[in-house]
Amino acid sequence: MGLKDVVKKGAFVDILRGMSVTGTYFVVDKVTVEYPKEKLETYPRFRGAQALLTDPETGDTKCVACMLCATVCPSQCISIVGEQTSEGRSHPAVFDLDLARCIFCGLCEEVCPEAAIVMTRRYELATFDKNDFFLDKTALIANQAYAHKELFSRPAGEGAGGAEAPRGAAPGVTPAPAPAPADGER
Amino acid sequence: MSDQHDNATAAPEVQGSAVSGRPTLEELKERKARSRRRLEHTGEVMTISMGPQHPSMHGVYRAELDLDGEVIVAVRPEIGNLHRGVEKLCEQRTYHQIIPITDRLDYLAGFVMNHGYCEAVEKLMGLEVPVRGRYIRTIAGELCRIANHILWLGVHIMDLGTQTFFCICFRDREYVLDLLEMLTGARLTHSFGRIGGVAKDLPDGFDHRCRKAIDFLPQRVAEYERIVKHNRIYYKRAKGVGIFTSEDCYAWRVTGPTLRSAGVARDLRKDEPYAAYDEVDFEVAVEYNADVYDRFLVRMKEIRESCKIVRRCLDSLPDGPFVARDAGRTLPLKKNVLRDPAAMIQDFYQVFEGPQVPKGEVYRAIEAPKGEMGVYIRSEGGAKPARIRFTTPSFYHGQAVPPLVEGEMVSDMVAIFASIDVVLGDCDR
Amino acid sequence: MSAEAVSAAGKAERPLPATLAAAKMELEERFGTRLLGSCEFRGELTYTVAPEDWVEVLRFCKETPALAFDQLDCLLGDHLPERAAAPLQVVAHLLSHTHGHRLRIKTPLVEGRGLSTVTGLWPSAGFDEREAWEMFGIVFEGHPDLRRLLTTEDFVGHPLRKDFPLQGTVGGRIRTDLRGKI
Amino acid sequence: MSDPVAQFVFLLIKAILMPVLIIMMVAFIIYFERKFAGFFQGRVGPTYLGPWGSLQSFGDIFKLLSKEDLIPTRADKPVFRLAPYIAFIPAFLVMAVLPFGPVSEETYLFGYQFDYVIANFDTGLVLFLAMGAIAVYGVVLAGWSSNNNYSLLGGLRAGAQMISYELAMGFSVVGVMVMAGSLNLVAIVDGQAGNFWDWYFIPQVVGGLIFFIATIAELNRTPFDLPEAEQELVAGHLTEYSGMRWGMFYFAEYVNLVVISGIVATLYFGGWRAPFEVLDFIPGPIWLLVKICLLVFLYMWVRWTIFRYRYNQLMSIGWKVLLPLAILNLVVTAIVVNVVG
Repeated sequence: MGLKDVVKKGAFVDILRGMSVTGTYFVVDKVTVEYPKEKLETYPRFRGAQALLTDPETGDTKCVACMLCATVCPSQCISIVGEQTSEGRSHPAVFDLDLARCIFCGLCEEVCPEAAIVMTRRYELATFDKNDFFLDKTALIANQAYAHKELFSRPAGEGAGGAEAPRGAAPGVTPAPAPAPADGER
Repeated sequence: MSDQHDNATAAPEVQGSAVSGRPTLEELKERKARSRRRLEHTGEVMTISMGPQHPSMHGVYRAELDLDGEVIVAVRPEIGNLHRGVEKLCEQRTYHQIIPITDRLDYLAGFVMNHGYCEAVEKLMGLEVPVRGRYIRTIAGELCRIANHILWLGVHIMDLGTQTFFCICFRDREYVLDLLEMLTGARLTHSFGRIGGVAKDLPDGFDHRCRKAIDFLPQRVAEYERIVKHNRIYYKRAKGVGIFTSEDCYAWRVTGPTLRSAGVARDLRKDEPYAAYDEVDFEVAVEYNADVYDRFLVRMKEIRESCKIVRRCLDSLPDGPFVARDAGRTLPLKKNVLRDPAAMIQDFYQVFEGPQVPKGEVYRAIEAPKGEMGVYIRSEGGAKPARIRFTTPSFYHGQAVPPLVEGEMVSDMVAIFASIDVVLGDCDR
Repeated sequence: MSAEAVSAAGKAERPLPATLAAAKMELEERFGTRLLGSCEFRGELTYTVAPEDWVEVLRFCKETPALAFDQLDCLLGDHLPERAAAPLQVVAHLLSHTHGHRLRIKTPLVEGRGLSTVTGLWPSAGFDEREAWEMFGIVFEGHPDLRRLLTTEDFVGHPLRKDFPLQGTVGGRIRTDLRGKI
Repeated sequence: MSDPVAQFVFLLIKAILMPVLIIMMVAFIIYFERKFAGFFQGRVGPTYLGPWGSLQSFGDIFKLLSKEDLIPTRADKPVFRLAPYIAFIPAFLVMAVLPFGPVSEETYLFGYQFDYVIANFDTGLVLFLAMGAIAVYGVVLAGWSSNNNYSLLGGLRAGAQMISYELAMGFSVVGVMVMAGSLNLVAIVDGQAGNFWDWYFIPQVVGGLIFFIATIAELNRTPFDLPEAEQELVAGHLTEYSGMRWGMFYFAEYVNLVVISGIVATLYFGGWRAPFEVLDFIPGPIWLLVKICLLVFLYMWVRWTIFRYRYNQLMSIGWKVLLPLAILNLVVTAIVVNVVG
C-alpha cells in the first residue's frame, strides 16, 4: 500500500468526495415538479386518450366508419357500427373505445384515412368507476378539448402526420406550468 | 486500464499478476475458486426465499437460497411470474400489429426491441431501409441504451446502500426520456419502429435539445465515476465479487456488458453491423477482471460511447425518406394517405391484408443494452408469422444466477444480481 | 407476387461468409447422407438432422475447431400441424465466437417422440428445453430438472401449440358480451 | 422550603422535563431527516402537511397508530411485545448523566442551589456503555422472536456487530477518561473549560474518529446498518413489526441518535461550554442543543452518502482496524499525559 494511499485512506478522501456531491445537492435548487400544482407540458406527439375530431360546420365526426382503426388495433378495443346518414354520407352510429384495453400505441391515428381519430394530450385517466374507461362517441367527441394544439394550426387536410411546432424548454430549466385543460371532464 | 493499478486500496488478493496487467483465465478461475472455498465447511443449512416481492429482485424474480449462515450454498431460480404469452399473441397478429407488443419486452429500452423485431422482418422480406431511417434508428437506439444504463447504475447503487444515487440517476434519466417522448410520443412504450424504417421524422428543435443533453450527460457520468469509482466501500463490495469468466459466459449464453467485462470484445454493433453502426466509428468497452466492478466500468464507458454515436449521427444525418415506400410491404405515410388515392389503397391493403412476406425462417440478433437479443421468425407466406421466438438476454442471465452466486454471501447476491441487469419483462416474455 | 419476385426485388441473395462455407464443407464431409436437408436463405445455413443424431451433430459442431460453435444462441420448439408426418420440430441456433458465424440445426419430431438433452454441451439449454417441453410437450430425456418454467405449476396443456385456443382453456375468458354493462 | 425539599422538586422537574424535551426533539428530527434526505438527493421532501411539511412526523404517528398491529402466530409473543421497550428505555437513562450546564456549589436558581445535571454520577461513562449494550438486546430479541428467517439473520447480524464495535468504543473513550482523570461526565466537561482549542477532540482526534465510527455502528446507521438492510433482508429484525410497535423501534432509533450525539458533544466538543470565553453569557443548555443538532446533521449527511459494508467486512473493520487503533491511541494518550501532565 503506497504511503499516498494510506494518507488518502486515512483522511477519508473518497468518502468526503462523495459527501461533497450530496452537499452540493443540498444547496442547489431542487428539481421536483409538484404534480397537482405544477404540471409538465406534454410534447406534440404525446399519445394520450383518443378523440374524434368534428367538422365545425356539421358538428358531426369526420369519421366515415371505414373500420380501418378497428382492424389495425392490436388489442381490438375499438368497436364501430356504421350507418348511412340522410345526405348519403356514411358515419358511425356507435363508436366505442375501451380504454381499459387500449395500449396507446397510436396505430389507429396513423392508419385513419380521414384524420378523424386523434391521440390527445390527456393523460389523467384515473377514475373510481371502471365504466369511465368505456368511451362512447359523445365522450370521444368531448375529448377534442384535449387535442394537441398543433393539429389546428395547419390546414385540416394535413392531418396529424405533419411537422409539429417546436416546444419545450432546454433541459435543466423548469418548464412553465401547462394551461389547465377545460375541466368539464364528463 | 492503467488506473486499474495505482489504486492500491483494492483488496490485495485481486491484484492482476499477468504481464500486461490483465488476469489470465486461470487467474480468474482461481479467484472464483477462492470464493467457493467458503462452501467446504457448510454446517446446518437455512432456506430463505428471495421472493417475488423482494426489494432488490428487479421485478418478480424468485430465488430460493440455501444459506449456511451468510454464505449461499445453493440457489433455485424461479421465473415466469410476468409471463404474458407474447409469442402466442404475435401469432394472431399481422407484422404491423406486433410492433407495439415488442416494446413491452424489455420495457426499459422499448425502441431497441422494436428495432430488433423490424430488423428480423426486413431480413425476412429482403427489404432495404433508407439511410435516414437507419440513422434515426441508431439515434433512438443509443438514447435507449443511455437511459437503460443510467437506470441500471441508480438501482445497482441503491442495492448497495443509499437511495441518493437512485434519485440522482433518475433525475438524469429524465432528460433522455424527455427526448424520447419528444421523438416517439411515449416515454417508455415507444412503438416507434415500423417495417422499413421509423414511424415519424425527427421533430423540429430535436436536434438542438438532443445535442444539449448529449453534451450534458458525459459530465454526469464523470460525476458518477468520481463518487463510485474510487470509493473504498464500492471496492470492497464490487472487486473480486461475482466473477464470471468468458468460458462461463459462452456456456451460459451470458452476453452484453457482462461478457465484455470478462475480456471478450464481443459487440454485435461491430461484429454484425446493422442500422447505421457501420458508418459511425466507436470503440467497444472492454474490461478484464470479470467482476461486478468491471461491469460498472464497462457500462460507464458504454454511456460515453453512446453519446459519441448520437452526436456523430446527428452531425452526418442524411436527407431523404425515413421509411421505405414499398406498396406491398410497408405502411404508407399519413400525409400521402390524406392526399393521393394510391396511398389510401395501400393503407387499406396493409391493414386488411397485411404485408406480403415470403415463406422461410430467419434469425436476426442485435445488441440490446442488456445483451444479445435474437428474433427468430418462421413465416408460411401469410401476413401473420407462423412462429416467433424472442431470445432475450435476461432469460439466460436469470438462468445463470446459480453459478454466479454460489459461494458468495447474501449481500453479494444482491450486488451480483444487480450487476448482470436482469429485467423480468425481458426474462418471462 | 410470388416469393421469388419479392426476394429478387430485395437485396440479391446474400453469399455465405467464408468461414461458414468451410464449416459447411466439414459438416457435409463428416455426416453426408445423415444430414436430411440443407437450405440457404438470406445468408443463413440450415441443416435438418434425424432426432437420433441430434446430440452427435451438435457435439461435432461444438468440438471441431473449424466449426467451434461455442455458444447455443437459442433452442426452441415449434408446431407445424400441416406437416402430418412430424408435426413437432426443435430448432437450435449456434453461434461461434472465434469465427463469428452462425448455424441453424433442425430436427422433425413425431408426436410422442422425445429428444435427448444438450444441457451437457451447453448449460444454457436448461431453460430453453424446459420451455420447449412446457409449450409444446417435447420431452427431453436426461434433462436435470424438467418442469414448468413460465406457466404456473398446475397449468394443463401446452399453450403454444396451434390447436390451443388463444383465450386458454381455464376460466378468465374475456367477457366481451358484458362490455359496457357492468 | 428547606434545601432537601427544593432539591427534590428540582429533581422532579428535571426528570420530567428531560424526556418530554427529547421526545419533542425526536419528533422534529424525524421530520428534518426526511426533509434533509430530500435535499441531499436534489428533491424537495415532504411539503403537504403544515408549512414546508413540518407536521409530517405527526402525520406519521397518527398513521402508525391507525395501522393494524400484527403479531405473527408462531412468534414468541411476550418477547415480541417486550423487544421495543428494551430498545427504547436505555437511551433515556443515559440522558440522566449528561450535564447541560455548570455544576458547582455556587450556581443558584430561584434562590436554591441547582446543578444542571439530573444525576451527578461518578461513573457516568460506564453507564453509557452499559446502556448501549442493553439496547442491543432489543434488536436481537426482536429478530429472534418474530420467527422469520430474515429477522433471525438481522438479529444475528445486530448481535455480532454490537459486540465488535462496543470494544472499539470502550477503548477510544478511555482516552478521554485518561485526559480528564475521571469517569464523571461533569468532570470531563470541566476538564474542557476554556475556548474550543481546549476541547478534547483536538488531542483525541484519532480517538474521536473511532468513537464516531463506532457510534454509527451502535446506531445501526448506514455504513453499518446491516441488521435492517432493506435491500437484502427486506427489513431485517423489523420485518414482522407493524403499526405502533414498529413505530417504537423507529422512535427508539432517533432517541438513541439524539442521546449519542449528546454524548459525543460532551466527550469531545466541550458539552455545554461555549466555543469562546466571550460567548459564555449564552446559557449552557443552548450550546448543548446547538452541538447536538450539528452532530445529528452530520449523522444524516453520512447516512445519505455512503454505501453499506458487507457483513464480514464490517466485522473485520471492527476487530482488525478500529480496535488496534483505539488501543494505540490509548497508549499514546497515557504516555503523553503522564510525561507532560
